[in-house]
Amino acid sequence: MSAVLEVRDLAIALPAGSDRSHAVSRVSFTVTSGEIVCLVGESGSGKSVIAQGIMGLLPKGLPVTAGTILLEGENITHAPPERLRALRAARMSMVFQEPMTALNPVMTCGEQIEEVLREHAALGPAERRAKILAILREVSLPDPERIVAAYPHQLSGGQRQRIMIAMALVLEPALLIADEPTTALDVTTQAQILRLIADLQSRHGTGVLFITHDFGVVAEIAHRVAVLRLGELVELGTKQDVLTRPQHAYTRMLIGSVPSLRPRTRQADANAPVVLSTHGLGKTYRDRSWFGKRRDVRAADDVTLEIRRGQTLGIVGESGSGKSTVARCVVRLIDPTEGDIRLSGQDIARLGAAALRPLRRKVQIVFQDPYRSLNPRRTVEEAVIEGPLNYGVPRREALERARRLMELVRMDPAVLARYPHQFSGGQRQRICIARALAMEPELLIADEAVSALDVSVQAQVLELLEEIRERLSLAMLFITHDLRVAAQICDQVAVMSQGRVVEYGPAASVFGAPRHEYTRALFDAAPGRGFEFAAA
Amino acid sequence: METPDARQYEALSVESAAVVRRESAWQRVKRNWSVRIGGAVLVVLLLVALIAPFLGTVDPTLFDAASRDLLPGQAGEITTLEGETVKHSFLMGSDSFGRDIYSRVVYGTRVSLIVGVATALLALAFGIVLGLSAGYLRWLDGILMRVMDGIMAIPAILIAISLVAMWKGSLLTVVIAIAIPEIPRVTRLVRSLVLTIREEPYVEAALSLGTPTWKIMFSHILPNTVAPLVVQGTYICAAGILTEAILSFLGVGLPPDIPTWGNVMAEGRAQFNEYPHNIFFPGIFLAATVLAVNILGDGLRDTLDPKMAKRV
Amino acid sequence: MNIARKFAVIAAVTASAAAISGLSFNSAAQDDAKVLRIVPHSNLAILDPIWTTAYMSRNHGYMIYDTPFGTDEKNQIKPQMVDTWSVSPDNRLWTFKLRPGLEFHDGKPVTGEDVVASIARWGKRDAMGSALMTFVERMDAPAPDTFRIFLREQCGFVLEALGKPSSNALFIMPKRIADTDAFKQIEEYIGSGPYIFKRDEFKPGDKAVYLKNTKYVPRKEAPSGTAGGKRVYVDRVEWNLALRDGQAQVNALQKGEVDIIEALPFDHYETVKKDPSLQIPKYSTVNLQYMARFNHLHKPFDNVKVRRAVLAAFSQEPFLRAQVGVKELYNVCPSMFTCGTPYGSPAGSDIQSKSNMKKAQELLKASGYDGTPVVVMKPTDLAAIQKLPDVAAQLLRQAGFKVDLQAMDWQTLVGRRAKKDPDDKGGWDMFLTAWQGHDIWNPIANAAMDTRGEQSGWFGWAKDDKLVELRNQFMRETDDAKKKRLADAIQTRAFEIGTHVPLGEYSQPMAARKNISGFFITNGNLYWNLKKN
Amino acid sequence: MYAFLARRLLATIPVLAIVAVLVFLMLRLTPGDPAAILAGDAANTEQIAQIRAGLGLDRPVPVQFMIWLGNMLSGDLGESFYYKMKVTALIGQRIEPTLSLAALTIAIAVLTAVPLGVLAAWRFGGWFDRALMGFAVMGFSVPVFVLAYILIWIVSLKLGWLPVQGYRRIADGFGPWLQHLILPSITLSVIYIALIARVTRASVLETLGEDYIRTARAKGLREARVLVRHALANAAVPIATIIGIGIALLIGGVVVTESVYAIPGLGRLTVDAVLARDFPTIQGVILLFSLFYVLINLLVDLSYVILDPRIRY
Repeated sequence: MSAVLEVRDLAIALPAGSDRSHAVSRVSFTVTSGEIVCLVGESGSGKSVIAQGIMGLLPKGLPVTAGTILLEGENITHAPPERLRALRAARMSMVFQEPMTALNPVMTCGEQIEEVLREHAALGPAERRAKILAILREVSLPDPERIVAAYPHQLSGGQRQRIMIAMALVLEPALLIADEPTTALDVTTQAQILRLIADLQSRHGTGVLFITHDFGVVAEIAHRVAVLRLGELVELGTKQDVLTRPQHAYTRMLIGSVPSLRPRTRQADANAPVVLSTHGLGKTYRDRSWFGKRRDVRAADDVTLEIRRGQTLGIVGESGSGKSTVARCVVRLIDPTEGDIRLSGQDIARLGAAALRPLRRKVQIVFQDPYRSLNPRRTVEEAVIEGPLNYGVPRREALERARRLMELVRMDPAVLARYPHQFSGGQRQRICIARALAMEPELLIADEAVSALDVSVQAQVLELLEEIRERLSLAMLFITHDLRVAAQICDQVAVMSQGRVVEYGPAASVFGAPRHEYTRALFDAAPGRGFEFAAA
Repeated sequence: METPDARQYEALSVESAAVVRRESAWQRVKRNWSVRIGGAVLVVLLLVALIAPFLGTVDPTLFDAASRDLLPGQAGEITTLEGETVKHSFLMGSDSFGRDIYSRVVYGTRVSLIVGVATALLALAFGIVLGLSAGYLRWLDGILMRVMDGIMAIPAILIAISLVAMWKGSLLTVVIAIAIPEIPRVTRLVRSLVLTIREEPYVEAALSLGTPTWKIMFSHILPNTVAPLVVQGTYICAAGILTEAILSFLGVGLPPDIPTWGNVMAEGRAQFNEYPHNIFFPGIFLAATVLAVNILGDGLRDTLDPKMAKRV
Repeated sequence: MNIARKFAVIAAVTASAAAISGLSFNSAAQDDAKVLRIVPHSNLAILDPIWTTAYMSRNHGYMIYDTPFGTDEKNQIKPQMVDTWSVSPDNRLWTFKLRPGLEFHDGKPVTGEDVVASIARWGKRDAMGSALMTFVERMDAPAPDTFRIFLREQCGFVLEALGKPSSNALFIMPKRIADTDAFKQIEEYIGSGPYIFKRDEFKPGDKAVYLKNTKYVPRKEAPSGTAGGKRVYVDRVEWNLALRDGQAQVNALQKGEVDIIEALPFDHYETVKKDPSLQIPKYSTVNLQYMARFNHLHKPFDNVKVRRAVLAAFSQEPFLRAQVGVKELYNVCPSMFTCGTPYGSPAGSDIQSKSNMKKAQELLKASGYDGTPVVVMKPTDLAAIQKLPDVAAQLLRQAGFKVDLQAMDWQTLVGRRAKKDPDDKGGWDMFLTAWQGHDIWNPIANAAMDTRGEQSGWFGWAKDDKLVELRNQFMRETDDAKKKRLADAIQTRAFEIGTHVPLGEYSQPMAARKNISGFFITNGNLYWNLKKN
Repeated sequence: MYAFLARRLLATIPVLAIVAVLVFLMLRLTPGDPAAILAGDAANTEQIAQIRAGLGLDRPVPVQFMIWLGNMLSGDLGESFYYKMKVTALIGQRIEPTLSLAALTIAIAVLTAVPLGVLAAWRFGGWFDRALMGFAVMGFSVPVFVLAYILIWIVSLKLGWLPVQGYRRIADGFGPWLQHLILPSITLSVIYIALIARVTRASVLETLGEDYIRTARAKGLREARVLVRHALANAAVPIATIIGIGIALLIGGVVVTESVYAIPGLGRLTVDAVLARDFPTIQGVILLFSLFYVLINLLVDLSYVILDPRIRY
């Protein structure tokens, strides 16, 4: 076992004026052939910077200021660009997070792989083609002939990531750097890709540096784990050691924040009044054009759900399953095409704007993207009091309420005068929650409200939501793709697939004994499901 | 095992958010060199326009046939409206009427700035109203945008030439004629901004907060169109100043007795080979002004609306 | 690829490379020495010189048509198509015999009937022609080479009319074309003149092409004005109608891309004079006259005292100096008729010529002028008169008028001056223009002196019965001395009532390459007798 | 695809109809009397009225519009008031110079601007980038006629390399044609070089920040290939768009350039027609330009399909 990659005391500077002087400093680790080393850290920890540093792809503003990088014993820290170029793809390759954007959309997949061969190998066209088809088969892509001629947008996310992997491995490099390669994928696809990487790695003896923020993935794939915090390596060890016996407080905190897949048990009052129910709810998008074929897309179909006061209904599903469509229908941001939505008994599915207005107050929503949920031109105060003012609450009272709410979401009321750009994602999400609560709603919808947050922040926001639900006896509709999150917060769970609810029931029974095949597949795919993390 | 305090780390992540924390737009604008240079030149020009009578100028319409075609710096005489003949030094020479080019250029600053700014304001005002209507009232959208397509399809300069040629050439008509072809462009910009912004989660949030449509338009959507519109406004302003000069050059601009740079150049072009200063001086002022406005616009774009670079 | 073809390709490449580099500059021009390239003073749009008075159409007419009589450089009427003629003792029957060898471009001979039809059509359009027609009883053509005019009473200007050199000159067309309604434009351009119009090469706004009429038989006399022999020494004349920017015209002339600029902008006079490869040929003895015209229908110029104040304010020198600038090209002329022609005289002109601004201010104060703004129309696209309105505005202001100087292109001005509406409804008070000497050199031709009020043939609609009467007498008079006295009286009266303001005379320089010779006094723009070496 | 084409072609009809109505109204509801202009200097009021009747201008505006519309639908743009020629024939005479000028200008502009823009993006922030962007802003700021005079003065008069004015038909030989056209085209192309270079730079700059560029570099590709095959190819759609807009805007520049260089093209025709109130000609030319604009837009839209395989109609 030789060291494919050796990083010693690496330091990479940040541009002047940043909040810290170095993106990473004093980072040392090795990757030996046939080994998967996971580099774990939250956003801003510098893990991607390390990957780029190794590849020699750092932007100008981020120079390597100290340390050495050895690739198969060769010092490439300050190697000339030509040398680095020759090594890339041939000896070290990289796979990126977003397979859609990482592939050139205007070139066929075949061309993009061929480019690597043209650049680094002296092969004839026929040989190149044979090699391309071979690698496509190796990454288990069906019908390689067709794939070669296909453009990236004609493939699914998983297929695209396979193309990326094929491209990275076609020259059998010694080192593969995978930078969050599964983050953008659905959980079932993620499982397949992880398996593929592990397979190929063991078959070819490649050394893999795997970058991720997801401890489930770490548990799934890593041999060794390195934990980064604000550019510094705080812990390095085997998977078992780090995940079950974390030494550093930060690691402990992170691992403690990973929600458990085991559903929390809480006695739900089956007789609490129903706040919202949908019956046969459906939404069909109609693509109309003058001459083109008419295409109907059924985003939601026959969705029947109910939420009781003080309880949380989770809708779980992969992207495109229709879960957000349901949420948006319930808030009436879009108009359902069929079925009804009963809010405290009244059907609001087809109410006109005027009739709907008084009822809007009762249902509030928190969106996924904390950066786009607040109007950048309005202060926090204006955002929080806007709703109450709309419903005739006097300004002074609304302000008073806003201050109380800021405390409720654990923020200093003094920040009310500030603008959204002065806050972090977690803080913004708190503000959004306060804004929703200012309406004194009966139902709070969280549409992937914690998905964009780092795991530690996610844990806090989840905790906050739970606390608020309890204190205010709110009904909550919680939309998420993350089974772990759902397990922690939901009383009832609805699993959606292709617009339909395939399984619906109390969280304990859905998680404990999934009946539907799809649900089972989903659970099987959850990374690190068999792994017991150190308890928080 | 001790329980790590999560809150302590929330504080940490606030700090790291500072990496991406943006300064306020105004701070960024103020620090931008393009804005500083462009703005400074414009301030100087504005001053020149305001204090034109005190800059050693004479009435720019006055002429004296005895002082025809003087070279820059030559002295000559000029007859006032009262019939007095006074000595005058022609800093930038005189034209073939015997008018003082320096005075005409300095006074021309007024007209050019007014034309540029008025054109931009007019185009923006109409564009905003029409664009908001098209973006928000779907029933109006189709017909309105078809009309806009129609106007866009007519070459702008031909609209301007036709309108000015057929109406009496005055400041108002010139401004209107230059502004009309710009309106569809602003309308399209506003409409596309509205269509984008209305999909933003914060607009949806406002909707679920029960905010009435008009209020959403004015307090959520409109303020977020300001940055691109300001940038667009500067480009219209620059284009307006240039178009005015071109109209004057083609002989369908402001009345030639109104001193504008375009008029001075249009009259001077007949003698370009012999007396290039007739075109040179107003040309420098025109190019400098348009340049300053463009640079200002680029600076604003870079700071306020970086995505706009592609739209030009 | 065989050798020949290869060679051809190489040759073509070399040739085009050479052409691009500018070495073989005139390689494309066919037989340059036989082509005369002229930049006319304006655009040629209307090809019917009877239908319009536009000088461009007249010049076009002289290229392809011939006239029964011509006016020579001394302003004498001389026969052109006519060989001999006779007048009956009572001066009422005029008999003309055409000279032999006249032939239209379509090969048909010119007959008396063609002439009669042409006179009839011309008589419906031309000012002098229609004046003549009021005398004509009938016309006929008793023989193919003869035509006769029967008058009701004797008429003093039969030959002057038939030999009228300027718009509308009497161009002779084939009868079938001359029979076209006088108010519709003709659609065939067949004349018997020295050039043949190349219709398929005519591109309005681009170029007009004329080929030498090889069958044309010129008169024996030397060319003089529109009279004399029209000999052609080039194969082809091209009018460049696209080149309208003054500087560009001079550039093109200096580079030899054109041979003649018909109307050299005054600004470039000195440049051309200094250039050894260029010349400024003398082609005219009769100058042009600038004129300011009042609108007599509305305030303030419906008041004769106000008009006289303007006469006093408008001394000619400022106008000439500003507009022309070149001393040798202009002269002050206190006459409403062209100075240097028979009726040119200072009679009655003191109000303008011996006046000054102070006098004007006093006259205006005394006139009861109430401050009504004077709308002065200024054309922006005619270099030859563009500066006059600015001078007028400045002088009017100095005299105490309020002035509204309105700029527009000449075409708009032409449209607007036909309006009789008051100022606030799109009317006007004053415009300024230029006339070729021959068009104003006597009281009949001078349209500004037609004072029949709204029936007048020209814009401004001056009304004065006494002047109408004097003019009628002049028309009937045949005695030259009496005519002269009547002309003086007419001018005196015109100054008294302020029909218009003459603003002095200038000569419009023409510029040509040195290698063009054969210029003669034409008092217009005529392109025969020219040689290119 | 064909459905798209058919739909787009159909969609041009209302646009052209709107143009037709707008132009017609603009002309008829403004002062200026073509009859008076035609009548010449010495015509009196009655004669002008007669001419007006002859042109059909005495009829109510809606009637005039219907007549014109009817004729237009049968392919007849009417007869020029001023030149007494079919407008279609008139346009036919003038279209070659304008198309030549436009084509050469665009060719020069694209061939210069795109490489410059790519280089500037590649060297973002460097001296070349700054110089090019400086030039680009200058290009926007100098009026085309000033540039024309300066170029004529230097290139034609002082150096004597090229003719100062005029146009030669391409049928008279390619050499003379190019010789007469090159200076006007360069004059006119400056602003488009500025425009296209800016957009190319901005688009390439944006694509250079994309993930697939990182991928391409991680693949060890040469910089030239990264720039052309990956960055430029992906920036092609906005560049094509701006070239399309540029062609449409070109018309305005053509008017001025044709005036200065005495090129008998459609631009000059329009200015002359406007000045002469030659309504049929103005209407005809503007309709033609609008049609041209619409077709260019259509072509640009179609080019997207070639430039970006994700776009399907």
